[in-house]
Amino acid sequence: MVDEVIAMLDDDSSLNLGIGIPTLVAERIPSRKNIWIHSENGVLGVSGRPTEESVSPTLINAGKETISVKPGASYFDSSTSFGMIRGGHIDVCVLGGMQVDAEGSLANWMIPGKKVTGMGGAMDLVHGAKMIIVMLTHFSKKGDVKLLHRCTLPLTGKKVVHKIVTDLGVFTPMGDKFRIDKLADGVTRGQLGLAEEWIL
Amino acid sequence: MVDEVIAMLDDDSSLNLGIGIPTLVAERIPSRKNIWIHSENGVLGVSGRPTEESVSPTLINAGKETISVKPGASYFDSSTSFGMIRGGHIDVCVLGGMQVDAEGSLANWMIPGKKVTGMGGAMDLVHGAKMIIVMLTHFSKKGDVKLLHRCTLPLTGKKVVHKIVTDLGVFTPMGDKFRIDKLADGVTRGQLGLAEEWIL
Amino acid sequence: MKSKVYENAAAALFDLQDDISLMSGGFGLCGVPENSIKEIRRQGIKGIHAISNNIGNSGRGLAWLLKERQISAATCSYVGGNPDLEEQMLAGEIDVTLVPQGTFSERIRAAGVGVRGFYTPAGYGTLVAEGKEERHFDVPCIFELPLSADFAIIKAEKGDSFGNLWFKETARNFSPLMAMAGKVTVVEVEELVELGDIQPENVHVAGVFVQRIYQGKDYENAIEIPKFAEK
Amino acid sequence: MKSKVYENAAAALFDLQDDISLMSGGFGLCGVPENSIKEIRRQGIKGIHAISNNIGNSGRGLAWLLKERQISAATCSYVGGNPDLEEQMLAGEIDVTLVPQGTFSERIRAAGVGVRGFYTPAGYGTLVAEGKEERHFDVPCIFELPLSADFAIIKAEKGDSFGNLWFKETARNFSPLMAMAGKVTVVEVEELVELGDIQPENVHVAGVFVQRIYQGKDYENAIEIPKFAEK
Repeated sequence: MVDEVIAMLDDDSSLNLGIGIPTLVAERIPSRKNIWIHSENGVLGVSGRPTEESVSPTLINAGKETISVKPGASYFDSSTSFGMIRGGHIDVCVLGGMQVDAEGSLANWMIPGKKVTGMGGAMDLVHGAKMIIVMLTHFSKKGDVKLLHRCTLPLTGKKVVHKIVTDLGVFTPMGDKFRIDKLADGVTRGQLGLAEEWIL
Repeated sequence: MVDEVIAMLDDDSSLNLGIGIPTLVAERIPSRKNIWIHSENGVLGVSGRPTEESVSPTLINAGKETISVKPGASYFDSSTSFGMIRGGHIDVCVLGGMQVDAEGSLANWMIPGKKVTGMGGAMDLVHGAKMIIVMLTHFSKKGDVKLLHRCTLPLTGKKVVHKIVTDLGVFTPMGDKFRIDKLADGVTRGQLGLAEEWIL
Repeated sequence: MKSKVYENAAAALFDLQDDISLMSGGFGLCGVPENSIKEIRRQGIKGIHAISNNIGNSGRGLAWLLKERQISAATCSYVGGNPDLEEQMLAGEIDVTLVPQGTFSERIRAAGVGVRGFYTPAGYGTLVAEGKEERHFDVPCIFELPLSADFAIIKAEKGDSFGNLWFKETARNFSPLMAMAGKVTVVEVEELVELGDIQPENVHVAGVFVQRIYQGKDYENAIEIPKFAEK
Repeated sequence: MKSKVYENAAAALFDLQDDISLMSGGFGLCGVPENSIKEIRRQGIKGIHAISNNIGNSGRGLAWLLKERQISAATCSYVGGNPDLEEQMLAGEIDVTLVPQGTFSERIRAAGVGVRGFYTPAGYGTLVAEGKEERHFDVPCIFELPLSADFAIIKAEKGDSFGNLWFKETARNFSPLMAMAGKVTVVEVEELVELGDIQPENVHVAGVFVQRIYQGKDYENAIEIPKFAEK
């Protein structure tokens, strides 16, 4: 999954990574790609982890984890930070998901009746970036497929997703159906848990 | 006129001065009052004029004149600068005027048929400051009184003015009439060019 | 000459009352006004409407007030990692309004700069859009109103006697916006500096937005999730 | 690795065309992108919709393009001190839209941060409100839309290879907003510095808003109205 996402990133591009699975991407991006990682709490130029010596309580990412930055990094307030997103200045945004559908709608913030955590920045992050990638396991722990014709959970954004990357492949939501861009090695259509009528 | 305006300023308050007559105020404010002068092109803490040695082409006021600043000054972009005004963070704003009326409306940017200069920041400056003072000569060069029941020139702002300072006195627009707060030495009501029915 | 500089948190927060709205800066525990929050705990005022991204985390920050049942309403974007809030939310003791974080920051800025409302795509087609005016521009949007507060408490790295502020690293977050949106903004600083010590071009918050300032002390500056480079 | 750094104005402005919209930073002659404007004069492109507070002043800045009849429309707040513009305006050769300066800056910011429109009191009850939606909040307001441009040309004091910028004194004005609102933002700097030379907290414009940058030269930095302290 991580390699598939990294392959979608142009050199020198800017990237916002949601909390959870997408943070794995940060740890594997080769530095020669010169990606500028944005974290919506107000930093551009995130670069790996600090040492015990360099760690700073005032330098964290949106997941509240300690980080370090590279030369050329900048800090700004939250309205400017979300302005980068909403204004279309960030190239790619990678979010985790609980459900994603053929229309490109995403649900990743709330399960009715379960503990509420809040949407944080997710509802803003799905609008504006030139490419919105949802990165998620294809099936839930209970075995339910997370790619649906229409999401059943409360939405984070409606018709916003451009690409879906799961452990089984890469998909594009086309409106009424999913297009299969790529299947992981050894995976067949039949294993996707998707009715044939939802596949282009 | 200048002294009347200065008398209205509390110590330590913030002040925006329009171009033209109001700039005279800056030159006469005693430094012990510790007034923070704002200029809408993006500076707070204006303090007099530079010397031939200290002058800088990048340090000007909204009238495009060279200035200097005092310790504690700050620079910011135009949206933050007008945010200070519109958001109500500047205590007093002093503007020049061509006409002002009993309703508190101001006309100071355009004479139909004459050369257009543009409103600049005036239409923004009349909204937000805790006190809007209009400072103008009581009569035009042609002898027309500038205090009217209702302005006849295109407005800069409608019902926005709190105090009017002229060479003949200090006035408050009350809606249908002007209240005379003070007359200059030796000036009588009859000299104001205002019909009795417009004076409270 | 009236000074904005106060001796400490107790002196600067002399006029708080029950039922105020209170903005508090910080993201998680980063950039939190610890001294002001602890002083509010000491005063024991009740019925606070807290406006803050997280309303505390890991038992710290505004969670100090949650534990004492001083907060009756909260406007925030994320409550994860804050069991005190979750518990009182589920028990119906606290009225929580969740706002998307970008909308949250933009609404606070709008209040600060006197913009009376704006349209944003964030939240369109979701529960957040319920009851809100919708309008189609290049994309469908919803209408959002400014968000202000009676008091804003924030923390800065450096500040001077006029209230000019400078923030370190990602401790800036919502604080400059809240400084503008608070009717009374009370700032605590790691270091109180002389007028002019912050270079005029590098001032993050101009002093005109700040009403009171004091030197903070005994900062915990807790790290919520320490992560380190592999050796 | 693709560089944002260009050799000079000609290299950075390789793809301009007739009839573009063009934002240009500066207040009067303070902070004006002189090299880019002169390069546009050299290229001779026509039909420009210029978006700039003053559209030049005292025969300099964008007035260099006015003289060559390269500008066919202008959006600005103040045209005083610019006889070239006045003359062409009166002759009906140029279509001028006057916008209150605070609304002008906020509309440019809105375009930059993806806000699709906002309400402001400025201009209510005046000619500016004609044809615009009005709505009453605590005060009556009018509705304003974002203002963007195909290209933005700005000047900064310092900039690095990623496009991080820092401005001196009041030369900042509209430039950071235009950097966000230009589809392609081209920056010229007094000094091209190394990545990291601008302290991360003191970056005025983050590089992500900038597409191209070059070292400017031969700056006039004219003073429009010199005033000096009495000796």
